[in-house]
Amino acid sequence: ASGARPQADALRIVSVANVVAEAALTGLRTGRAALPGVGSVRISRARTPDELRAGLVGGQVDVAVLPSTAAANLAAKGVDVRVLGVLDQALLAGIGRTGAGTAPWEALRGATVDVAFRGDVTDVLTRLLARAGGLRPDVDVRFRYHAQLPEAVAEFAVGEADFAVLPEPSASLALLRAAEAGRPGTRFLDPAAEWRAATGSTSLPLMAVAVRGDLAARRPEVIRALQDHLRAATANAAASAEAVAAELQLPPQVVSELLGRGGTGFRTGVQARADLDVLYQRLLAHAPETIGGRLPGDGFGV
Amino acid sequence: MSERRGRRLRLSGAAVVGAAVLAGCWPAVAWQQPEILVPSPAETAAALLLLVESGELAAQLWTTLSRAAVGVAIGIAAGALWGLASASRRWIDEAGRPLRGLLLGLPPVIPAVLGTVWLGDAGAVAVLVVVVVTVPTAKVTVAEAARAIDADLLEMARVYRLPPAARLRHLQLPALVPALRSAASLCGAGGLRVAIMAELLVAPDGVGAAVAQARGNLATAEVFAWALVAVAAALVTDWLVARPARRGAASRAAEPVGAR
Amino acid sequence: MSERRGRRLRLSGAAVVGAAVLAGCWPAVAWQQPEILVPSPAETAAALLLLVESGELAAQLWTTLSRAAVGVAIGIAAGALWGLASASRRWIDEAGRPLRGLLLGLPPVIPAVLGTVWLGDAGAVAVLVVVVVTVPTAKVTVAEAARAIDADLLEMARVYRLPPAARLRHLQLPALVPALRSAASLCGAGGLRVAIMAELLVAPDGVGAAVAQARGNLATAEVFAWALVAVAAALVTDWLVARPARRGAASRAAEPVGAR
Amino acid sequence: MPAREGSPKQQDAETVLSLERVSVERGGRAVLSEVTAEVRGGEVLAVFGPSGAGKTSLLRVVAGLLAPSGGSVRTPPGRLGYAFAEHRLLPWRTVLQNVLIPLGRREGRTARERALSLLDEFGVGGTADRRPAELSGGMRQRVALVRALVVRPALLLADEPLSAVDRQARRSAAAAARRHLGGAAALWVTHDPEEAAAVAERALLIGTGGRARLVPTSRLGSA
Amino acid sequence: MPAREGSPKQQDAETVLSLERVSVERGGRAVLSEVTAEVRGGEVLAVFGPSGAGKTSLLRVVAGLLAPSGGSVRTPPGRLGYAFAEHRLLPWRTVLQNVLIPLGRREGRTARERALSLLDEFGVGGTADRRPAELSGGMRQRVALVRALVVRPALLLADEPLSAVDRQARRSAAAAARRHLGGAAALWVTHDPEEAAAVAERALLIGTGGRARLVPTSRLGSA
Ligand SMILES: Nc1ncnc2c1ncn2[C@@H]1O[C@H](COP(=O)(O)OP(=O)(O)OP(=O)(O)O)[C@@H](O)[C@H]1O
Ligand SMILES: Nc1ncnc2c1ncn2[C@@H]1O[C@H](COP(=O)(O)OP(=O)(O)OP(=O)(O)O)[C@@H](O)[C@H]1O
Ligand SMILES: [Mg+2]
Ligand SMILES: [Mg+2]
Repeated sequence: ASGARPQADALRIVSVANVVAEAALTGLRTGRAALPGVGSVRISRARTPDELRAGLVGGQVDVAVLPSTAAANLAAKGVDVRVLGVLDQALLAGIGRTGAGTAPWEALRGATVDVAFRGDVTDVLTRLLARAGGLRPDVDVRFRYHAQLPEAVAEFAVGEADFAVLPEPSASLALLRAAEAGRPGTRFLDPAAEWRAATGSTSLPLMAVAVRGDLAARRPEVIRALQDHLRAATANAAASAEAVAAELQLPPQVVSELLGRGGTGFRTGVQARADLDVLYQRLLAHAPETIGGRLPGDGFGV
Repeated sequence: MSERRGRRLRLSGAAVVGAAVLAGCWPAVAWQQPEILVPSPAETAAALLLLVESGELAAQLWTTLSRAAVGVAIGIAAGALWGLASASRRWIDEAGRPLRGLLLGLPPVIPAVLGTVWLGDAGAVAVLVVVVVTVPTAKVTVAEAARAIDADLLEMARVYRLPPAARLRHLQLPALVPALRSAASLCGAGGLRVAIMAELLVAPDGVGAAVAQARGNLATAEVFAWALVAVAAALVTDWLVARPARRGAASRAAEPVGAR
Repeated sequence: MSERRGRRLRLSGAAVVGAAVLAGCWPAVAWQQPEILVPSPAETAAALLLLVESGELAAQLWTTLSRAAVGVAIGIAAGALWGLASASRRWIDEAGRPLRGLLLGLPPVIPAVLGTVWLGDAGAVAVLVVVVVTVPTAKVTVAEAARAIDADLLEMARVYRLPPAARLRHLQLPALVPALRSAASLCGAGGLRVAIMAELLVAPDGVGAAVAQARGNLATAEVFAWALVAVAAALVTDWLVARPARRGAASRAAEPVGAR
Repeated sequence: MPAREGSPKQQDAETVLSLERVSVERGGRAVLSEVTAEVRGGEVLAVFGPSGAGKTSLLRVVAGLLAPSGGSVRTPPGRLGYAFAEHRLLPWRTVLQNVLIPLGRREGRTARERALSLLDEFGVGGTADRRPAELSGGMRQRVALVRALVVRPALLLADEPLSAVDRQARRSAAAAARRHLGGAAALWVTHDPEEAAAVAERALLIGTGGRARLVPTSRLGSA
Repeated sequence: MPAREGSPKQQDAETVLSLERVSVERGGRAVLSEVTAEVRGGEVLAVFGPSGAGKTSLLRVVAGLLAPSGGSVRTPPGRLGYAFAEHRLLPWRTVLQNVLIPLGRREGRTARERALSLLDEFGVGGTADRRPAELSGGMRQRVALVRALVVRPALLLADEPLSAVDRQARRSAAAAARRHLGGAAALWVTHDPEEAAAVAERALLIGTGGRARLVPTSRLGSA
């Protein structure tokens, strides 16, 4: 249903709110950076991957920054999307009111951990990692769910919850607000590190950059240019902290802390395919619906 | 007798035609769209079957229905009483105006946030949100209708000094039947929708939470299946509310009116 | 004259007292809670001031208000016509039943999703959701009231062969004033809330999007500020709807009724 | 037994309203049984009989508001004017509006003067801009009668149109109605023999059994 | 000028209803002007006068539904029975329920028989289980009158209670009402001199100017 597109050289990018993604796109948004072969770039933001799919299917969106599970899910549902890269970053954090010990899982034995949604990727991964860490979910460690992320953050910040596994920047926000409220907490668990240890893969690739398949096939030079831009921009993400904080209306200290911590980077779809497959295979075994019940086929990463 | 039956059959026929037209639109749209946007009836049916078989449907629906029922019952009772009081005393009406504006204007996020603080339990918060949405509907509908009650009959009740209970039973309630029916119809069927929305916002379980999860997983067919369930529940509620109403209407129109 | 004025003053007094009681509850709750859960009036006022100064308030409110207004206008017009048709022809009523169940039962996520597919524009989707929510309220309220229109007067209109337009203008519309007023009151103020909710679900701008953003940032004071704005808008709508109503009531009750 | 013509004058105008063996049931009970009557253009037929005999029912059948259980009714083409027993004025419209509403748009303009003068003639001249609720019962009745006349009906049905009016006003209103009837046929229900005699020469006398016979109105006073 | 007592019989019962220089305005227009009258227990005072003179307004003032613009009204303690001109029966209740609703719960039980026999006496005996809409106009009127009587009122206000009833039924109903009045004082509005004479000896004759005077009902026929 894509039809004739009026502006063949306009690239339309939609991104879910994410600190690193925003940092990578800032140059394009402000017009300071340009992509060779592309006339203009239009960037907008979506609140959920759900909002993106009509655009991807209908051809109103060319490139989407979204959770890598959503990319696989779209592919599994027959939407022609490819992953042109993943944004590496510490996207998940376990925060708590204990000091960061050497045995994070032991600290959680008998405790209750707040997670935002039952059954979403954070929940599934936390359960997987807990099992890998020697805890039986729902027996040795309990989980408590909320319908919305902000509630989980608020509960931690005001001391209603002692442990939480949250995506960034919510985890950072929770720590900031908790400190303001006089109940400081720390990051005591790094799910990405736990993931690497448990699976042997090089990263936990949770955030992907997807592109419509026909665009990837017809204009590889645009894909290359975009990949180059993203690589350069993520390598230097900390520089755009201020702009990102303004754009996402986040406290500046949270953004500069997140971007300044390092570990951010960009790999192409081809480079990250192995890591993606490890993630997808685990999810397929434990929560197939998160990736649409099927592994993406060959050529998914470009 | 048999003529009346024929009429009834023809009327249910109209309902079936209406349903068929709606149902026909769906595949027509689904035809041109990929499943991920608009799943076909078959795909939706498959998703529905899965929900039924896993027991998910019954469990979540029960949770949501009971929340909706409790919320709607409280909301209609409170709203109807408030509406009656408002119609009978201007100062009550005026004093209640800010509260009514609050209830009508408040984005449900706020009672959700406050409810979490006060009630703790997410289920109770969902009920609270349903109450908050139901009360003004019931109040406004009943108050406007109560204001329209035949002034002559009210005067008669005053002259004969009917005690408030008798006035309520013999005059106000019968006169308010249409308003109460529309309040019940709106709140009954709508209550479920509001409960789902409230769960979507605040609760970790119930149909709303299931919809949120299916949405997050881009499982459009499952979202549609839940929507079908919600619509079916609304139709059943509507039917239950409308049944006694129709009986009343039938007895009123007992006398045949011929063409000239 | 001056007596009537005194009465009016006393009545607005009641409204002020009602508002004061509500306003009093707030600091009482805020007192015991951290700002992040329940901000104090002062914190909320500060957030509100910021929104006003940045121009954010005016911009987003305008966006949302226009969406709500368009949706409510379309919804009330369509719903009222449907309600009148339903009340006059049983088969229309029956044929519309499935659609009504659909509209009443459908979780707004579905029209939001479908709307994105069909309309593309998120603003149009918000309007669509408002229409979907408004139509059944208007329809049910008007249909029940139309069914309650004095049968004697309808018969009179039939005997004198009033053309449909005259019947509508002189008989049905005046008789439906209370119902239309309650529909307008419910949909007018409620429409804003629904628009906000729809934006919260799908739109990148408007009050709903701003609330979602503030909520994501745990800027609870800002969320409360937006809620205050929404409630204020609802009160203004309510006041606008209620004003002509009150004037009508005043003229009807022009004759003094003494105590015995 | 069907009723028979009782009046000697029937030369000029032709019969425009005819009831033939009309029977009516209400709520499963027989009310009227084989009522037969004919009314010529310009003639008023009084309808007389005890309360609950079926006078209103007969008018409803003639107006097409009630299906007879037997027999046939022929009515003249043209407008119908019906002065209901309970007036049925629109409470939210003024007296003048109420009277003019049954008229079409164009007619309405030219009819305004006529309506005002009719109201005057019926003794409710000053009330044109008031609402029905601001009138007394007898005034409302006369307004309803004016509404029925102002449409220049081909057939006038008047159901106790002057029952709440004092004797003097009743006399003058009855005479005025008679004057303004033109070529219309009319059925005029009343409990007052004097009123019947003022508007009609013949009366359809309905008995409690639902049978009717035609009598001269001059003989009603002895009932 | 206030009206004066015109009747010779005033020995046994004492005055329970008194109007003193009562004036009434409606819609800014003066309707009644300084009406004075006294009614003893067990006595009916007919109220007579042209349509629009202010008869209904007077009853409303006595019932406390309308504030007089001047003067004072004294009414007997106890119940009020009001037969409104437009009957005001509850459309969704049966005739018997309508008649019993003004009575309290306990009274209601013992009053059932009385209500049924009163309905009978007023010629609407078979209608106890019907709704008001299933009655003829005259039948509804009589039910409304029964409702006003069944409460054993200390004061009965009847506003043209038999205007839609045929002459014969009117005579018998008026007599029945008279019998069941007991010690109550009554104001009885009518346009029918015969009816006035049947229920009352004195009449309050209201003129168009809003002034009233007391006359014997026997002299009303000549009006
Ligand atoms: N809607 C109805 N359903 C059932 N029965 C009815 C209905 N309307 C009237 N009746 C009955 O039909 C009979 C005739 O009623 P109708 O109103 O024609 O009498 P009427 O001659 O006009 O009396 P009145 O002089 O009191 O107005 C009465 O016995 C009444 O009870
Ligand atoms: N609600 C009202 N507002 C203003 N004027 C009114 C109102 N009700 C009655 N009037 C006027 O008051 C006068 C007296 O009315 P009332 O009803 O007392 O007359 P009545 O003697 O009962 O006449 P009828 O014999 O026709 O019933 C009339 O001129 C009428 O127009
Ligand atoms: Mg009748
Ligand atoms: Mg009167």
